[in-house]
Amino acid sequence: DTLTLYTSQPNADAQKTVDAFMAANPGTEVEWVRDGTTKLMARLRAEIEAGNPQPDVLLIADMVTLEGMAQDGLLTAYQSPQAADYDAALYSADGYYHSTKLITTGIVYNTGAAKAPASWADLKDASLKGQIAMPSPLYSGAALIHLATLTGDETLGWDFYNDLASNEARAKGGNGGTFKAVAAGEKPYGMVVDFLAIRNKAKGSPVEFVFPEEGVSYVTEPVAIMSSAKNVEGAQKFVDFVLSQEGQDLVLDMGYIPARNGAGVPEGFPARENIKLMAFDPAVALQNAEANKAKFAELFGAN
Amino acid sequence: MADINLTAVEKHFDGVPALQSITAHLNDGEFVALLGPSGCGKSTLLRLLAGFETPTQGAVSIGAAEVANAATGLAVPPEARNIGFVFQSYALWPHMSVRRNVAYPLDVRGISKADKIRQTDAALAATGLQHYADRMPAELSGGQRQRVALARCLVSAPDAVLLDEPLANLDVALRASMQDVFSDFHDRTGATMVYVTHDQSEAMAMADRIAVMSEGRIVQLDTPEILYNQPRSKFVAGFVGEGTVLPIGDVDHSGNMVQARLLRKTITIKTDTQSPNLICLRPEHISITETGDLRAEVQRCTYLGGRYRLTLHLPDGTPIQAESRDRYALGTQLGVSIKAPWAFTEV
Amino acid sequence: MADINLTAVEKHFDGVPALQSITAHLNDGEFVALLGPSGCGKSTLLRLLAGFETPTQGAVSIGAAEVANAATGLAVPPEARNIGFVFQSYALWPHMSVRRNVAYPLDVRGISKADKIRQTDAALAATGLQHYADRMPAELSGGQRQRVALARCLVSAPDAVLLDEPLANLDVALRASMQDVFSDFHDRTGATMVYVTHDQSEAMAMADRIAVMSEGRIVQLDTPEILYNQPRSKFVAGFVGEGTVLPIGDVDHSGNMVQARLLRKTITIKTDTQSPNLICLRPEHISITETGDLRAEVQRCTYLGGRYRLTLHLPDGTPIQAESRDRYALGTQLGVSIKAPWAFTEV
Amino acid sequence: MLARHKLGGSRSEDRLLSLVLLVAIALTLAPVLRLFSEGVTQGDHFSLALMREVLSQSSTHTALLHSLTTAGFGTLVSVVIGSTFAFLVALTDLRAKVALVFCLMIPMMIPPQITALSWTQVMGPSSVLLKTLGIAPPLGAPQPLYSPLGIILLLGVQHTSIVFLTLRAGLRAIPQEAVEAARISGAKGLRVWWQIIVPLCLPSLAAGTAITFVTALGNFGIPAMLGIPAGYVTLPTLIYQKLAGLGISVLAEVAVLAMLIGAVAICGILLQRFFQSRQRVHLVGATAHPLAIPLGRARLPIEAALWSVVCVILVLPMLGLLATSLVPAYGVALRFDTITLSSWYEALFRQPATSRAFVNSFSLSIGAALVLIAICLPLAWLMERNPTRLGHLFDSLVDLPYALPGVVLAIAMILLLINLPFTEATLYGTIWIIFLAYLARFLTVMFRPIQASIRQLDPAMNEAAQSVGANLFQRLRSIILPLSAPSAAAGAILVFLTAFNELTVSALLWSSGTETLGVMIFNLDDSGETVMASALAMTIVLVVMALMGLVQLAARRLPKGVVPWQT
Ligand SMILES: Nc1ncnc2c1ncn2[C@@H]1O[C@H](COP(=O)(O)OP(=O)(O)OP(=O)(O)O)[C@@H](O)[C@H]1O
Ligand SMILES: Nc1ncnc2c1ncn2[C@@H]1O[C@H](COP(=O)(O)OP(=O)(O)OP(=O)(O)O)[C@@H](O)[C@H]1O
Ligand SMILES: [Mg+2]
Ligand SMILES: [Mg+2]
Repeated sequence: DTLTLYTSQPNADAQKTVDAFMAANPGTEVEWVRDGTTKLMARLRAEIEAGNPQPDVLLIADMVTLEGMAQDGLLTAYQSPQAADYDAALYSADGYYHSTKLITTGIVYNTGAAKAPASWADLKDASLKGQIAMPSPLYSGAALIHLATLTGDETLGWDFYNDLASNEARAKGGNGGTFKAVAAGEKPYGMVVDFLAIRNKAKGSPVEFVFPEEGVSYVTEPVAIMSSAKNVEGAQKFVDFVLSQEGQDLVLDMGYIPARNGAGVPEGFPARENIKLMAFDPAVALQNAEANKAKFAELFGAN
Repeated sequence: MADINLTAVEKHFDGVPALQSITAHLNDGEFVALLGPSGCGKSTLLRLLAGFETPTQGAVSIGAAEVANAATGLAVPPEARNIGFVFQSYALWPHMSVRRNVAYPLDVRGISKADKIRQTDAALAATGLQHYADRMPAELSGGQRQRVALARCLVSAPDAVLLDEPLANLDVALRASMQDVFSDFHDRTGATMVYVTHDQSEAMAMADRIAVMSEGRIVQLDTPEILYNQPRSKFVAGFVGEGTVLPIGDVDHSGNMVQARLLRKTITIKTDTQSPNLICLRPEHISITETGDLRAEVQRCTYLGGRYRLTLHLPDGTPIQAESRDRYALGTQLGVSIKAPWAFTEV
Repeated sequence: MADINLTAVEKHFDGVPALQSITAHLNDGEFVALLGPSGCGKSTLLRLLAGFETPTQGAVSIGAAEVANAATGLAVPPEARNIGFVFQSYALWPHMSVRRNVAYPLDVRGISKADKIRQTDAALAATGLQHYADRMPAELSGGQRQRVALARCLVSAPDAVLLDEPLANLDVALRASMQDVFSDFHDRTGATMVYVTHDQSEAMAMADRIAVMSEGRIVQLDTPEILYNQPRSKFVAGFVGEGTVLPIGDVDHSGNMVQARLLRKTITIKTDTQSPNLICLRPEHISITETGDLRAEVQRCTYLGGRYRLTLHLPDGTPIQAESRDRYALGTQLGVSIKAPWAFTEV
Repeated sequence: MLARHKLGGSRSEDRLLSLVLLVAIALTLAPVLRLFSEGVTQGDHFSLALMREVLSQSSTHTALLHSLTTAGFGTLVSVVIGSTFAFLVALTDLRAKVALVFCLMIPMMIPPQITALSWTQVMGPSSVLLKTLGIAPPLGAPQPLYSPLGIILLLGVQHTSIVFLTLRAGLRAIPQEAVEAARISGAKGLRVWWQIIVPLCLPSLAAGTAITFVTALGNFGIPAMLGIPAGYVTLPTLIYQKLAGLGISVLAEVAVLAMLIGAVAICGILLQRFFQSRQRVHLVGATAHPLAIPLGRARLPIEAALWSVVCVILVLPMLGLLATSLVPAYGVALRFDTITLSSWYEALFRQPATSRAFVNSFSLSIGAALVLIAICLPLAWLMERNPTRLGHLFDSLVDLPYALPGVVLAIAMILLLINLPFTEATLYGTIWIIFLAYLARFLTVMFRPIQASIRQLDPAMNEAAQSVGANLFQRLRSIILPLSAPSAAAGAILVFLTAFNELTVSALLWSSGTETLGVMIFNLDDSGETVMASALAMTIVLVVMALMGLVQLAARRLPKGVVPWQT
C-alpha cells in the first residue's frame, strides 16, 4: 500500500527519511512531495479547496501552522507511544502533531564584522545601526514563531523590537535571504536558523553562529496525519518511525538537533544542555499571529 | 464545359450593394470579358461565380446544376464546382515547384500516379513550360508565372475558367504575347471563359462578347464590334474606344439616310431608334479635309507611333478626338467633316 | 533648371555591370524618357542621377556643377542636389497629411512660415489637390497619391525632376489622364525631366527624346518620330512600335529611289546607309490591295476598336503585322503591297 | 446568430473553428476563469464582499502602484535599449549583426530568478568577481540592486529582446523609398530618423511595448529577489506574501489579486490596440532592398558601444554566476586555491533528479511547441478568415495566462484539474498537469507570430487551392502550414526556449519524478545551496546557448525568417 507524504525537508534529507522508513516497513510505498513550506501550503490549500487533498502525512513547517490546521479540523489525533520520550511542550496534548527536530534561531555574523555579539540585547548596540538583517514574519513561518517567542519573553518583549527598529534593522524576506545578506557582507549581522549558518561555516562561508545568552526560539518540523488520510495505519507507522530512536538518529545524521530527549547534537553545535530554549505556546502564538504581524508591520513597514 | 446562368443576382457588403440585378446568360464555350472601371464589381461577380462569395439575392447555375441560390440557401463551395480560377497575383504556391503547383489539383483528386504524370506533362507542354517543371515559382519571370497559373487551372479540365485581371501585372510586351496564349488556349480547349479586365483593348482583342459593367450593373453585353460601333449609353460610348459624346437635334428620318443637326450643321447619322439625342464620335468618323464643314483648332497633338492623336476644339469649345498621319502644330485651324457616327438615346 | 551630362558612366553591382559606358547629354528643359525592358538598368541610371547610387566609373554633372565622379571620388549626396524624384510606389509618408507631405521639402529648408504656406498652396493647386490637403495618404485614390508625390517633388522648384515608372501602378484610364498632368506640368515649369518607363506608347506620347536602353547601354537616343521611323538596330525596331524586321538583299541606289529585294520581289525602301541588310516593316507600310505583288494569308485577326490588326503569313511563312478597317476570316488569301519601309544595317 | 462578415468561410470551416476554438479556450481560459470564480464566491454563492475588501486594502494599492511603476519604467528601459539596438541593427551597416542579435536574445532565455541571482552576485559586497578584482564594496554596504531602481533595471534588461524582435520586424518593412524620398527632399541625418523612420515603426514599437509591459507585470522572480529584501512589494510578491500567510481565505484573496493583474494587463493590451488602430500606417510599395544606412566614421564607436552594452547585460552577470559556481561555499572568495568544480559535479552527476529534470524539461518544451503549432495554426487561420465575436473575445484574452504570475496559473491548474469529471483518474501529480499548464501559458507566444504571418498571407493562396478542388484539410496541410512555417518555427523556438527553464508554473505542479530544471535550481537555492544552484543555472545557460547555436547552424537550410535572430 502507499502513503503520501508532504514535507518541507530538503530533498536529500527527505529521501533519506523515506528510504529508512521503507526499509523498516517493507510493503509500504511512500510517494512524497517536497517543497518550501509556503509553496507546499499553497498547493495543499488549492487541493483542499478543490476537495481532494492528496497527502496522508505532513512533515512540515511548524507547530503554529499545524495548530491552525488542527483547529480547522484538518488533522487526525494520534497518541504515539513514542511521545513518552519527548518534552510535553513538543507535541500537541491531543496528539494532533509531534515535533521531530529543533531548528533554533540565533545570531549569525560575518567574520569580517567588527563585533561579536553574544546576546539578543547586543543587537541593540548603536554601532550596529543599519547592519542587521532578519527574516520577516510576513514571509516566513519560522520568523513568526521567533517573533512570538521573543516578544513573549519578559526581558526582551516588544521593547526589544522597538529598539531593533530604531537601530534600522532590516526585516525582509526569509531565512535564506537573511543568511545570504550576512554571508555576502551586505548586512554583517543577522538572526537566522542554526543549521544554515553552521553547515555553511563548515564549508568555508565567512560566518559565525551564536546561541544568545537569553536563549533561542525554535521550530520543530512536526509530523501530523491528515483527517482526510486514506492510509491512516501507514501514517501512524510513519509517525512512530520518525519519533523512534532510529528516526531521530537520522535527524542527527542530517545535521539537526533531534527533538527526542537525550539524542545528542550534530557536530558544530554546543551540547544540548547548553542550548537554552525559550518558552513557547503554539496555541497562543496562533491566536496572536495576526496581531503580531500587524504590530511588526507597523514597526518595520508593511512589508 | 458549361454555360453559366445568372438570375437577378445581387451582392451586398454590409448593406452596400456591390452587384445589382445581374441577369445574364453566358454560352457554353464562350469567351466573355467583364469590362468596367475600378470598383464596378467585376471581381465580385467573378468571385461569386467561383463560389468565394455567396449572392445576397438571386441564383447562379453552371451547366445543368444550380450552384448558389440565396432563396434556398444553397451554396456549393468552390472546391466542388470544378472551375478554374486565375488570379491577378497568380497565387502560385511559393513552396512548391512548378510541377507540384500544376499537379496539385490532381493530387487532391487522388488520381493514379501514371495519369497524374501524364496530365501534368500535357498541361506543362500546352503552356510551354516543359523545361521549367523543376523550378520554383520565385525563379520564374512574370510571364512564366502567369503560364504556370494557367497550366494549374487547366490540368483538371474545368467546366469554366475564370480569370481576374490575369495580365494586369505584366509589362506591355509580355501582355500582348500572353493575350495570344489565352486566345489560343480558348480556341483549343473550347472552355467557357470569363475574363475580368479594365483594359478595353484587351477585352476587344480577345473576347467573343464583352459585358460592360458600371456601378454593380451590367450595362451592355455584346460583341466587341457592336459595343464599339453601336453603344447604347453614354457610359459605354465613353468607356469603350476613344470617343466623344455630343448632343444632336432635329433628327430627320426622311429618305434612306437619317440626318441630324450638330452645332448648326447637318450630318448623316446611323441609328436604330426613332429620336436619338446623342452621337458617339470616334476618330474614324472624323476626316480632316480642307473642305470640311466644321472648323476646328488643334489643342494637343500626341504621337502614337506612325500616327498622331489630335485633340481638336470645335468653335464652341467642344473637344473632339481625331487621328492623323501628320503632325499639326498647336493652334492650327483645320476643316473637319463627320461621317455617319452612331446615334442613341439617353436621358 | 539644368542640363545633365553623363560621361562614360558605368555602374557595377558586386562586379556585375548594370550600366555600361553611358555617355549622354540631356538638354536643359528637355523631357527625356528612358525606355527599355525590365532589368535593363533604367532605375539604376535614374538613381545614379539622384545620388542614391554612385558610379563605379565616369562622371555626372547637373547644370554647371559636377555631382559625381568616380575618378575623384566626388559624390554629392542626394539631399544637396536640388532635384525632385517621383517613386513608382509614390513613397508618400503615411503618417503625414497631404499638406505636410508636400510641405516637407520646405520644412527641411527652414523657409519662413508665410512663404512655406504660399509655396505649398501653389504646389497643391498646380496638381489640383487643394481640397485634399488635410487628408492622409491612405484616404486617397491611386491617382491622387501620384499627384501628391508630384506636388511634393515640385514644391521646392528642383533643377531636374526624375520619375521612376510613376504610372506603372495605375489603371489604364488613370494613366492616360496622369500622362496629361505630367505633360502639362512639364510645359508649364520647363524643368528638365527624366522619365523611366517600359511602356513605349507612354514614352512616345510624352517625351521630347527617348533613350532606348538594353542591357545597361543606351542603344538609341532620339525623338519619338525618328525612333519609330528610323530605328538603327533590330532591338529598337522591335521594341518601339509594332513591327517586323525582315532581311533584304540586292540594295540598289540607282535613280532617286533606293530599291531592294524582299522575298524575290523588289520593293522601294528608305535608308541613310549604303548597304542596309534589314528593314523594319510597320503596319502603315503595308497596304492590302487586290493588285499587291505579295500574297499573304490571314493567320489572326484582332479587333482594336474601329480597326483590326491582321497577322499575315507571307508565302515562306514569315509573319507580318498589318492593319485594316475590315475583318477578314482566318485563312483568307490577300494581296499586299509594301510601301517604302526603313532599312538599316545590323550584323 | 452572431453578426459576421465572412470572407468566403464555408460550413466545414465554421465547424472546425468552433472545435479548435473550444479546445483553445478550454486550455487557456478555463483555468483562469476557475481561479477567478474563487474570488467572487463565498461558500457556494456569489459575493463581491471579499473582492471589495481586498481591493480597498492599502497594501493592495501600494503593490498596484509598485507594479505599475516597476513594469512601466522597466518597459521604458527595455524600449530604450531594445529600440536602439533594433534601429541600428535593422537599418545601418553594422558588422557582425548575427552575433549581436544572438547575444541580445540570451537574457530572455534565462529565467528571471537566475538573472537576478547573477546580478546580485556581481554587484554586492560579497561579489566573488569584485572580491577577486579587489574592488568589492565594504561590509554592510547596501546591495544597490535591492531597490525599485534595481527591479526596473533588471526587468528592463530581461525583456529587452522582446522589444528588439518586434521592432526589428517592423523596421524591416519600411520601404527604402520612404527614406530616399526624405533625403531627396533635402532632409539629412537625425531628421530622417526622427521624422520618417520613427513614426513609421510606431505600430510595431507599440506592440512590442505592450507585450513587454504585460510580461514585466507578471514577473515574479525579479521583484521577489530584489524587492522583498528592500521591502518593495509588487502584486506578484504580494500574492506570494498572502500565500505565506495563515489566513483561511488565502486562495480567494490570491484570486482577487490575480484578477487585478489580469485587468491591468488587458488594459495595456487594449490601449495598444487603440493606438494601433488609430495610427494605422499603410506602407505602400515593396521593400526591394532593406535599408542599410551607412554610419560612416561613427560605425566603430557605435559598434564598441553596443558590444559594451551586451557585455554589461549578458557577460558580466554570467561571469558572476560562473564565479559563484566555482567556489566551495557561498561567500568564499574565488582564488586559485579555492577554485573547485565540486558543486558542478554534485549538481550534475550526484543528484539523480538533475538528469530527470533535463529529460522532463526537454520533453515538456518540445511537446508544448509541437502541440501548440498544431492548435495555433488552424486557429489563427480560421479566426482570420471567419471572424466571430467569440474569436474576438478569445483574441483579447489569450494573453491572460501569460500575464498572470506562474504561481497563480499553477494554483488555477490545480483547482481545475485535481478532480477530473466522470473519472477516478487524475492528472494531478503527473507530468501532464505541467504540460497542460505550459500549453495554457505559452499559447500566446506561439499564437501571436502565427497570427501575424497569416494576416499577411495572400487570401488568393487559399482560394487558388479551393478553386482546384482541395478540401479544408488538404488546404491546411499543403498550403497554409508550409506558408506560415517560418513564423510557426519562430514561435516554436521561443516556446521551446522559454519552457525549457520555466520555473514559476512548475514550482507548484511538480512532484518527485516530474521535476523541471527551473524547479531544481529553485529548490537548490531555496535550501541554501546557492553555489550548486549557480552551477546548474550556468549549465542551463550553456545548454540553451548550445541549442541556439545548433539552430543557427541549421539556419541556412531552414526557410528564410525561421530563425528569429537571423538577419
Ligand atoms: N469583402 C468586401 N467587403 C466589403 N466591400 C467589398 C468587398 N469586396 C468588394 N467590396 C466592394 O465592392 C465594390 C466592387 O468591388 P470589386 O472588387 O468587385 O471591384 P472591381 O470591379 O473588381 O474593381 P478593380 O478593378 O479595382 O479590381 C467596391 O466598392 C468594393 O469596395
Ligand atoms: N542594389 C542592387 N544590388 C545588386 N544588383 C542590382 C541592384 N540594383 C539593381 N541591380 C541589378 O542591376 C540591373 C538593372 O536593374 P534596374 O533596377 O536598373 O533595372 P530596370 O531597368 O529599372 O528594371 P525594371 O523595369 O524591372 O524596374 C538588374 O540586373 C538588377 O538585378
Ligand atoms: Mg478586381
Ligand atoms: Mg526599375
